[in-house]
Amino acid sequence: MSDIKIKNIFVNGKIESGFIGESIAKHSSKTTIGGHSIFMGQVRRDDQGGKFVYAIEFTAYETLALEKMNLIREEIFDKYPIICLHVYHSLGVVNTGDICLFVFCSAAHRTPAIDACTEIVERLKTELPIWGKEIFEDDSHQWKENN
Amino acid sequence: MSDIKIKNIFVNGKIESGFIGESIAKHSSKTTIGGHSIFMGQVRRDDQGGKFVYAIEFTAYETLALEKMNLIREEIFDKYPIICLHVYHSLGVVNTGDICLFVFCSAAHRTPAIDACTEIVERLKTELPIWGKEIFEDDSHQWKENN
Amino acid sequence: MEIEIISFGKISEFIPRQKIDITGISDTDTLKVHLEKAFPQISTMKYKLALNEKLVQNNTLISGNEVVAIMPPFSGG
Amino acid sequence: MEIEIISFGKISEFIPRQKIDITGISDTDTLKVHLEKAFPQISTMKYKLALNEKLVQNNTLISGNEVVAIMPPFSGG
Repeated sequence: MSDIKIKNIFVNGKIESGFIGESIAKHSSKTTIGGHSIFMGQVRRDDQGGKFVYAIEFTAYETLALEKMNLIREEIFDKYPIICLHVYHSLGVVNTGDICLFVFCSAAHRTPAIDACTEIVERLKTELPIWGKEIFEDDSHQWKENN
Repeated sequence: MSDIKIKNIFVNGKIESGFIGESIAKHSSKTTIGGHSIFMGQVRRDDQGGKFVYAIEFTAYETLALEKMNLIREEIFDKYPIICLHVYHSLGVVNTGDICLFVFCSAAHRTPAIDACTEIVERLKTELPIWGKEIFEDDSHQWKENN
Repeated sequence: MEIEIISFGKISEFIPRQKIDITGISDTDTLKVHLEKAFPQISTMKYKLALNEKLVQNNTLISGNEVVAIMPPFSGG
Repeated sequence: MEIEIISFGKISEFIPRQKIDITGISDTDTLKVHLEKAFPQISTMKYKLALNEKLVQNNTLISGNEVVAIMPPFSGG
Protein backbone atom coordinates (compact mmCIF):
# COMPACT_ATOMS: atom_id res chain seq x y z
CA MET A 1 0.00 0.00 0.00
CA SER A 2 2.80 2.35 0.94
CA ASP A 3 5.91 3.26 -1.00
CA ILE A 4 7.91 3.43 2.21
CA LYS A 5 10.41 0.65 2.76
CA ILE A 6 9.19 -1.58 5.57
CA LYS A 7 12.03 -2.32 7.98
CA ASN A 8 12.29 -5.77 9.49
CA ILE A 9 12.32 -5.81 13.27
CA PHE A 10 12.41 -9.57 13.84
CA VAL A 11 15.45 -11.50 15.03
CA ASN A 12 15.55 -15.28 15.38
CA GLY A 13 16.10 -16.17 19.04
CA LYS A 14 17.73 -13.88 21.58
CA ILE A 15 19.18 -10.46 20.84
CA GLU A 16 22.94 -10.63 21.52
CA SER A 17 24.57 -8.04 23.79
CA GLY A 18 27.39 -7.76 21.24
CA PHE A 19 24.86 -6.71 18.62
CA ILE A 20 23.60 -4.01 20.97
CA GLY A 21 27.17 -2.78 21.59
CA GLU A 22 27.78 -2.64 17.83
CA SER A 23 24.55 -0.71 17.28
CA ILE A 24 25.74 1.87 19.81
CA ALA A 25 29.17 2.12 18.17
CA LYS A 26 27.60 2.82 14.76
CA HIS A 27 26.17 6.09 16.10
CA SER A 28 29.52 7.75 16.80
CA SER A 29 29.53 9.20 13.28
CA LYS A 30 26.21 10.95 13.96
CA THR A 31 27.56 14.00 15.74
CA THR A 32 24.22 15.81 16.05
CA ILE A 33 23.16 13.18 18.62
CA GLY A 34 23.48 14.19 22.28
CA GLY A 35 21.40 11.52 24.00
CA HIS A 36 20.55 7.86 23.44
CA SER A 37 17.72 6.08 25.25
CA ILE A 38 17.59 2.29 25.17
CA PHE A 39 15.00 -0.11 26.49
CA MET A 40 15.62 -3.85 26.58
CA GLY A 41 13.19 -6.57 27.58
CA GLN A 42 14.71 -9.63 29.26
CA VAL A 43 12.94 -12.96 29.86
CA ARG A 44 12.21 -13.35 33.58
CA ARG A 45 12.31 -16.68 35.43
CA ASP A 46 8.78 -16.00 36.66
CA ASP A 47 7.24 -18.10 39.38
CA GLN A 48 3.67 -18.95 38.34
CA GLY A 49 2.31 -20.79 41.33
CA GLY A 50 5.41 -22.91 41.88
CA LYS A 51 6.26 -23.45 38.23
CA PHE A 52 9.19 -21.50 36.84
CA VAL A 53 9.40 -20.06 33.35
CA TYR A 54 12.53 -21.20 31.53
CA ALA A 55 11.84 -19.65 28.13
CA ILE A 56 9.36 -17.64 26.11
CA GLU A 57 8.56 -18.67 22.55
CA PHE A 58 7.48 -15.71 20.44
CA THR A 59 5.35 -15.87 17.32
CA ALA A 60 4.01 -12.98 15.28
CA TYR A 61 1.72 -12.18 12.40
CA GLU A 62 4.79 -10.80 10.72
CA THR A 63 3.40 -8.85 7.77
CA LEU A 64 0.82 -7.12 9.96
CA ALA A 65 3.35 -6.45 12.73
CA LEU A 66 5.90 -4.88 10.36
CA GLU A 67 3.28 -2.70 8.70
CA LYS A 68 2.00 -1.51 12.09
CA MET A 69 5.54 -0.90 13.38
CA ASN A 70 6.17 1.20 10.31
CA LEU A 71 3.14 3.37 11.11
CA ILE A 72 4.23 3.73 14.74
CA ARG A 73 7.72 4.71 13.57
CA GLU A 74 6.29 7.42 11.31
CA GLU A 75 4.06 8.77 14.07
CA ILE A 76 6.96 8.86 16.54
CA PHE A 77 9.20 10.72 14.05
CA ASP A 78 6.37 13.22 13.51
CA LYS A 79 5.80 13.69 17.24
CA TYR A 80 9.36 13.91 18.61
CA PRO A 81 12.53 15.58 17.27
CA ILE A 82 14.47 12.32 17.17
CA ILE A 83 17.36 11.44 14.88
CA CYS A 84 17.49 7.62 14.98
CA LEU A 85 15.11 4.84 15.94
CA HIS A 86 15.86 1.12 15.94
CA VAL A 87 13.53 -1.64 17.12
CA TYR A 88 14.31 -5.37 17.34
CA HIS A 89 12.04 -8.11 18.68
CA SER A 90 12.81 -11.81 19.02
CA LEU A 91 10.88 -14.60 17.35
CA GLY A 92 11.17 -18.23 18.46
CA VAL A 93 12.55 -19.42 21.78
CA VAL A 94 14.36 -17.00 24.11
CA ASN A 95 15.63 -18.40 27.42
CA THR A 96 15.40 -16.69 30.79
CA GLY A 97 18.06 -14.04 31.23
CA ASP A 98 18.23 -13.35 27.49
CA ILE A 99 17.14 -10.19 25.70
CA CYS A 100 13.96 -10.39 23.56
CA LEU A 101 13.32 -6.68 22.86
CA PHE A 102 15.72 -3.85 22.00
CA VAL A 103 14.46 -0.31 21.38
CA PHE A 104 17.10 2.34 20.67
CA CYS A 105 16.17 5.99 20.21
CA SER A 106 18.56 8.93 19.74
CA ALA A 107 18.08 12.69 19.66
CA ALA A 108 20.01 15.92 20.09
CA HIS A 109 18.68 16.20 23.65
CA ARG A 110 17.76 13.68 26.31
CA THR A 111 14.04 14.42 26.78
CA PRO A 112 12.78 13.53 23.29
CA ALA A 113 15.05 10.46 23.17
CA ILE A 114 13.67 9.17 26.50
CA ASP A 115 10.01 10.08 25.82
CA ALA A 116 10.01 8.58 22.33
CA CYS A 117 11.68 5.38 23.55
CA THR A 118 9.13 4.97 26.34
CA GLU A 119 6.18 5.58 24.03
CA ILE A 120 7.44 3.07 21.46
CA VAL A 121 7.80 0.36 24.12
CA GLU A 122 4.25 0.98 25.35
CA ARG A 123 2.78 1.00 21.86
CA LEU A 124 4.56 -2.07 20.53
CA LYS A 125 3.39 -4.14 23.50
CA THR A 126 -0.28 -3.30 22.86
CA GLU A 127 -0.37 -2.77 19.10
CA LEU A 128 1.93 -5.34 17.47
CA PRO A 129 0.46 -8.79 16.76
CA ILE A 130 3.11 -10.75 18.66
CA TRP A 131 2.43 -13.53 21.16
CA GLY A 132 4.63 -14.98 23.88
CA LYS A 133 4.24 -18.57 25.09
CA GLU A 134 5.78 -19.01 28.53
CA ILE A 135 7.37 -22.44 28.70
CA PHE A 136 7.83 -23.87 32.20
CA GLU A 137 10.59 -26.11 33.48
CA ASP A 138 8.18 -29.10 33.40
CA ASP A 139 7.51 -28.40 29.66
CA SER A 140 3.96 -27.23 30.28
CA HIS A 141 3.13 -23.76 29.02
CA GLN A 142 0.86 -20.78 29.36
CA TRP A 143 0.26 -17.83 27.05
CA LYS A 144 1.78 -14.61 28.27
CA GLU A 145 -0.61 -11.75 28.94
CA ASN A 146 0.57 -8.14 28.87
CA ASN A 147 -0.64 -5.93 31.68
CA MET B 1 31.49 9.47 57.29
CA SER B 2 29.46 6.53 56.04
CA ASP B 3 30.21 2.82 56.30
CA ILE B 4 28.74 2.26 52.88
CA LYS B 5 31.21 1.47 50.13
CA ILE B 6 31.42 4.41 47.76
CA LYS B 7 31.37 3.21 44.15
CA ASN B 8 33.55 4.95 41.61
CA ILE B 9 31.62 6.28 38.62
CA PHE B 10 34.49 7.96 36.78
CA VAL B 11 36.11 6.64 33.63
CA ASN B 12 39.12 8.23 31.94
CA GLY B 13 38.11 9.41 28.49
CA LYS B 14 35.22 8.04 26.47
CA ILE B 15 33.00 5.14 27.54
CA GLU B 16 33.52 2.32 25.04
CA SER B 17 30.51 0.70 23.35
CA GLY B 18 32.13 -2.70 24.02
CA PHE B 19 32.10 -1.96 27.74
CA ILE B 20 28.38 -1.17 27.50
CA GLY B 21 27.73 -4.44 25.64
CA GLU B 22 29.65 -6.37 28.32
CA SER B 23 27.67 -4.64 31.09
CA ILE B 24 24.46 -5.78 29.43
CA ALA B 25 25.75 -9.36 29.05
CA LYS B 26 26.58 -9.57 32.77
CA HIS B 27 22.90 -9.21 33.62
CA SER B 28 21.79 -12.44 31.95
CA SER B 29 22.36 -14.32 35.23
CA LYS B 30 19.90 -12.00 37.01
CA THR B 31 16.71 -13.76 36.03
CA THR B 32 14.38 -11.59 38.12
CA ILE B 33 15.07 -8.72 35.71
CA GLY B 34 12.42 -8.07 33.05
CA GLY B 35 13.39 -4.62 31.80
CA HIS B 36 16.57 -2.61 31.36
CA SER B 37 16.61 1.13 30.74
CA ILE B 38 19.80 2.79 29.52
CA PHE B 39 20.63 6.41 28.94
CA MET B 40 23.85 7.47 27.22
CA GLY B 41 25.14 10.97 26.70
CA GLN B 42 27.16 11.57 23.53
CA VAL B 43 29.30 14.62 22.77
CA ARG B 44 27.59 16.72 20.08
CA ARG B 45 29.46 18.67 17.40
CA ASP B 46 27.57 21.77 18.47
CA ASP B 47 27.65 24.90 16.37
CA GLN B 48 28.20 27.87 18.68
CA GLY B 49 27.95 30.83 16.38
CA GLY B 50 30.04 29.31 13.61
CA LYS B 51 32.54 27.52 15.85
CA PHE B 52 32.19 23.76 16.14
CA VAL B 53 32.79 21.75 19.29
CA TYR B 54 35.30 18.96 18.70
CA ALA B 55 35.58 17.68 22.28
CA ILE B 56 34.43 18.21 25.84
CA GLU B 57 36.96 18.03 28.66
CA PHE B 58 35.34 16.96 31.93
CA THR B 59 36.66 17.70 35.39
CA ALA B 60 35.01 16.91 38.71
CA TYR B 61 35.34 17.48 42.41
CA GLU B 62 35.64 13.73 42.66
CA THR B 63 35.24 13.04 46.39
CA LEU B 64 32.18 15.27 46.61
CA ALA B 65 30.71 13.86 43.38
CA LEU B 66 31.09 10.24 44.49
CA GLU B 67 29.60 10.93 47.90
CA LYS B 68 26.62 12.73 46.33
CA MET B 69 26.15 9.97 43.74
CA ASN B 70 26.08 7.48 46.57
CA LEU B 71 23.26 9.41 48.26
CA ILE B 72 21.32 9.65 45.00
CA ARG B 73 21.77 5.90 44.50
CA GLU B 74 20.37 5.17 47.97
CA GLU B 75 17.40 7.48 47.42
CA ILE B 76 16.63 5.91 44.05
CA PHE B 77 16.76 2.38 45.51
CA ASP B 78 14.37 3.52 48.28
CA LYS B 79 11.98 5.14 45.83
CA TYR B 80 11.79 2.56 43.01
CA PRO B 81 11.69 -1.28 43.02
CA ILE B 82 14.84 -1.59 40.96
CA ILE B 83 17.32 -4.47 40.98
CA CYS B 84 20.50 -2.97 39.48
CA LEU B 85 21.88 0.49 38.92
CA HIS B 86 25.15 1.41 37.22
CA VAL B 87 26.42 4.92 36.48
CA TYR B 88 29.58 5.88 34.58
CA HIS B 89 30.76 9.38 33.70
CA SER B 90 33.84 10.39 31.72
CA LEU B 91 36.67 12.56 33.02
CA GLY B 92 39.17 14.20 30.70
CA VAL B 93 38.75 14.72 26.98
CA VAL B 94 35.89 13.05 25.09
CA ASN B 95 35.64 13.74 21.35
CA THR B 96 32.43 14.44 19.44
CA GLY B 97 30.50 11.26 18.69
CA ASP B 98 31.86 9.50 21.77
CA ILE B 99 29.91 8.48 24.88
CA CYS B 100 30.54 10.47 28.09
CA LEU B 101 27.68 9.22 30.30
CA PHE B 102 26.20 5.75 30.76
CA VAL B 103 23.31 5.11 33.16
CA PHE B 104 21.94 1.56 33.32
CA CYS B 105 18.95 0.69 35.46
CA SER B 106 17.18 -2.70 35.66
CA ALA B 107 13.98 -3.88 37.32
CA ALA B 108 11.41 -6.67 37.14
CA HIS B 109 9.11 -4.39 35.16
CA ARG B 110 9.68 -1.65 32.62
CA THR B 111 8.11 1.33 34.40
CA PRO B 112 10.40 1.52 37.47
CA ALA B 113 13.48 0.84 35.30
CA ILE B 114 12.59 3.71 32.94
CA ASP B 115 11.47 6.15 35.66
CA ALA B 116 14.50 5.53 37.87
CA CYS B 117 16.90 5.88 34.91
CA THR B 118 15.32 9.18 33.87
CA GLU B 119 15.42 10.58 37.40
CA ILE B 120 19.08 9.64 37.87
CA VAL B 121 20.05 11.40 34.64
CA GLU B 122 18.21 14.57 35.70
CA ARG B 123 19.70 14.53 39.18
CA LEU B 124 23.29 13.85 38.24
CA LYS B 125 23.28 16.73 35.76
CA THR B 126 22.19 19.22 38.42
CA GLU B 127 23.68 17.73 41.59
CA LEU B 128 27.10 16.29 40.78
CA PRO B 129 30.06 18.70 40.84
CA ILE B 130 31.25 17.96 37.31
CA TRP B 131 32.16 20.57 34.70
CA GLY B 132 32.43 20.29 30.94
CA LYS B 133 34.74 22.51 28.92
CA GLU B 134 33.67 22.65 25.28
CA ILE B 135 36.76 22.78 23.10
CA PHE B 136 36.26 24.23 19.63
CA GLU B 137 38.03 23.29 16.41
CA ASP B 138 40.11 26.51 16.63
CA ASP B 139 41.31 25.47 20.14
CA SER B 140 39.32 28.18 21.89
CA HIS B 141 36.88 26.98 24.54
CA GLN B 142 33.76 27.79 26.49
CA TRP B 143 32.36 26.26 29.67
CA LYS B 144 29.31 24.09 29.08
CA GLU B 145 26.10 25.14 30.79
CA ASN B 146 23.36 22.64 31.55
CA ASN B 147 19.84 23.74 30.77
CA MET C 1 -18.04 -19.12 -0.90
CA GLU C 2 -14.90 -20.00 1.03
CA ILE C 3 -12.41 -18.12 3.19
CA GLU C 4 -9.15 -19.26 4.68
CA ILE C 5 -8.76 -19.05 8.43
CA ILE C 6 -5.44 -18.67 10.23
CA SER C 7 -4.99 -18.18 13.96
CA PHE C 8 -2.32 -17.15 16.45
CA GLY C 9 -1.29 -17.54 20.08
CA LYS C 10 -3.64 -19.46 22.35
CA ILE C 11 -6.29 -19.65 19.59
CA SER C 12 -3.90 -21.53 17.30
CA GLU C 13 -4.08 -24.42 19.76
CA PHE C 14 -7.71 -25.17 18.91
CA ILE C 15 -8.32 -23.56 15.51
CA PRO C 16 -5.88 -24.91 12.92
CA ARG C 17 -5.45 -23.27 9.53
CA GLN C 18 -8.45 -24.30 7.43
CA LYS C 19 -10.86 -23.22 4.73
CA ILE C 20 -14.44 -22.69 5.80
CA ASP C 21 -17.58 -22.18 3.79
CA ILE C 22 -19.18 -18.80 4.46
CA THR C 23 -22.00 -18.88 1.98
CA GLY C 24 -24.48 -16.17 2.92
CA ILE C 25 -21.97 -14.22 5.02
CA SER C 26 -21.05 -10.85 3.58
CA ASP C 27 -19.38 -8.86 6.38
CA THR C 28 -17.05 -9.33 9.35
CA ASP C 29 -19.72 -8.78 12.03
CA THR C 30 -21.76 -11.69 10.64
CA LEU C 31 -18.56 -13.70 10.25
CA LYS C 32 -17.83 -13.24 13.97
CA VAL C 33 -21.22 -14.69 14.90
CA HIS C 34 -20.51 -17.61 12.58
CA LEU C 35 -17.00 -18.19 13.97
CA GLU C 36 -18.22 -18.10 17.57
CA LYS C 37 -20.78 -20.81 16.73
CA ALA C 38 -18.22 -22.91 14.90
CA PHE C 39 -15.51 -22.44 17.60
CA PRO C 40 -17.35 -21.89 20.92
CA GLN C 41 -14.06 -21.34 22.85
CA ILE C 42 -13.49 -17.94 21.24
CA SER C 43 -16.92 -16.63 22.29
CA THR C 44 -15.65 -16.22 25.87
CA MET C 45 -12.31 -14.72 24.81
CA LYS C 46 -11.11 -11.34 23.65
CA TYR C 47 -9.98 -11.59 20.06
CA LYS C 48 -9.49 -9.49 16.96
CA LEU C 49 -9.79 -10.30 13.29
CA ALA C 50 -7.56 -9.31 10.42
CA LEU C 51 -8.84 -9.48 6.87
CA ASN C 52 -6.15 -9.90 4.22
CA GLU C 53 -3.46 -8.63 6.61
CA LYS C 54 -5.48 -5.58 7.68
CA LEU C 55 -6.73 -5.32 11.23
CA VAL C 56 -10.54 -5.19 11.25
CA GLN C 57 -11.57 -2.08 13.17
CA ASN C 58 -15.12 -1.62 11.90
CA ASN C 59 -17.52 -3.94 10.18
CA THR C 60 -16.03 -4.73 6.77
CA LEU C 61 -17.45 -6.34 3.64
CA ILE C 62 -16.18 -9.80 2.69
CA SER C 63 -16.21 -10.84 -0.96
CA GLY C 64 -14.88 -14.38 -0.50
CA ASN C 65 -11.38 -15.83 -0.98
CA GLU C 66 -10.03 -13.68 1.83
CA VAL C 67 -7.62 -14.80 4.51
CA VAL C 68 -9.08 -14.13 7.95
CA ALA C 69 -6.76 -14.15 10.96
CA ILE C 70 -8.18 -14.75 14.44
CA MET C 71 -5.92 -13.17 17.05
CA PRO C 72 -6.00 -13.24 20.88
CA PRO C 73 -4.68 -10.18 22.80
CA PHE C 74 -1.11 -9.30 21.84
CA SER C 75 1.66 -10.13 24.29
CA GLY C 76 4.94 -9.18 22.70
CA GLY C 77 7.77 -7.28 24.32
CA MET D 1 44.18 32.12 60.39
CA GLU D 2 44.51 30.54 56.96
CA ILE D 3 42.32 28.43 54.70
CA GLU D 4 43.14 26.71 51.45
CA ILE D 5 41.11 27.63 48.40
CA ILE D 6 40.51 25.37 45.43
CA SER D 7 38.30 26.11 42.47
CA PHE D 8 36.70 24.35 39.53
CA GLY D 9 35.37 24.95 36.03
CA LYS D 10 35.35 28.51 34.77
CA ILE D 11 36.41 29.84 38.19
CA SER D 12 39.63 27.78 38.10
CA GLU D 13 40.77 30.00 35.23
CA PHE D 14 41.13 33.07 37.48
CA ILE D 15 41.36 31.67 41.03
CA PRO D 16 44.32 29.26 41.31
CA ARG D 17 44.76 27.00 44.33
CA GLN D 18 46.10 29.18 47.13
CA LYS D 19 46.12 29.79 50.86
CA ILE D 20 44.41 32.95 52.04
CA ASP D 21 44.41 34.67 55.39
CA ILE D 22 40.92 34.84 56.87
CA THR D 23 41.72 36.35 60.25
CA GLY D 24 38.47 37.66 61.73
CA ILE D 25 36.24 35.51 59.49
CA SER D 26 34.36 32.84 61.36
CA ASP D 27 31.58 31.62 59.05
CA THR D 28 30.91 30.93 55.38
CA ASP D 29 28.56 33.90 54.85
CA THR D 30 31.31 36.31 55.91
CA LEU D 31 33.82 34.31 53.86
CA LYS D 32 31.66 34.85 50.75
CA VAL D 33 31.75 38.61 51.23
CA HIS D 34 35.52 38.39 51.65
CA LEU D 35 35.97 36.19 48.55
CA GLU D 36 33.81 38.47 46.39
CA LYS D 37 36.02 41.41 47.40
CA ALA D 38 39.23 39.48 46.75
CA PHE D 39 37.98 38.01 43.46
CA PRO D 40 35.47 40.49 41.98
CA GLN D 41 34.68 38.20 39.00
CA ILE D 42 32.74 35.75 41.18
CA SER D 43 30.45 38.46 42.56
CA THR D 44 28.52 38.51 39.27
CA MET D 45 28.44 34.70 38.93
CA LYS D 46 26.43 31.89 40.43
CA TYR D 47 28.70 29.77 42.58
CA LYS D 48 28.60 27.37 45.50
CA LEU D 49 31.09 26.67 48.25
CA ALA D 50 32.17 23.34 49.70
CA LEU D 51 33.87 23.23 53.07
CA ASN D 52 36.10 20.21 53.64
CA GLU D 53 34.36 18.28 50.86
CA LYS D 54 30.86 19.07 52.12
CA LEU D 55 28.57 21.31 50.06
CA VAL D 56 27.71 24.45 52.05
CA GLN D 57 23.91 24.69 52.19
CA ASN D 58 23.51 27.07 55.16
CA ASN D 59 25.87 29.43 56.91
CA THR D 60 28.57 27.25 58.52
CA LEU D 61 31.24 28.00 61.10
CA ILE D 62 34.87 28.04 59.98
CA SER D 63 37.59 27.16 62.45
CA GLY D 64 40.60 27.66 60.16
CA ASN D 65 42.74 25.15 58.25
CA GLU D 66 39.75 24.15 56.12
CA VAL D 67 39.77 23.55 52.40
CA VAL D 68 37.16 25.72 50.71
CA ALA D 69 36.10 24.86 47.16
CA ILE D 70 34.55 27.55 44.93
CA MET D 71 32.36 25.94 42.31
CA PRO D 72 30.45 27.41 39.34
CA PRO D 73 27.15 25.73 38.25
CA PHE D 74 27.60 22.04 37.49
CA SER D 75 27.57 20.93 33.86
CA GLY D 76 28.20 17.21 33.78
CA GLY D 77 26.33 14.61 31.74
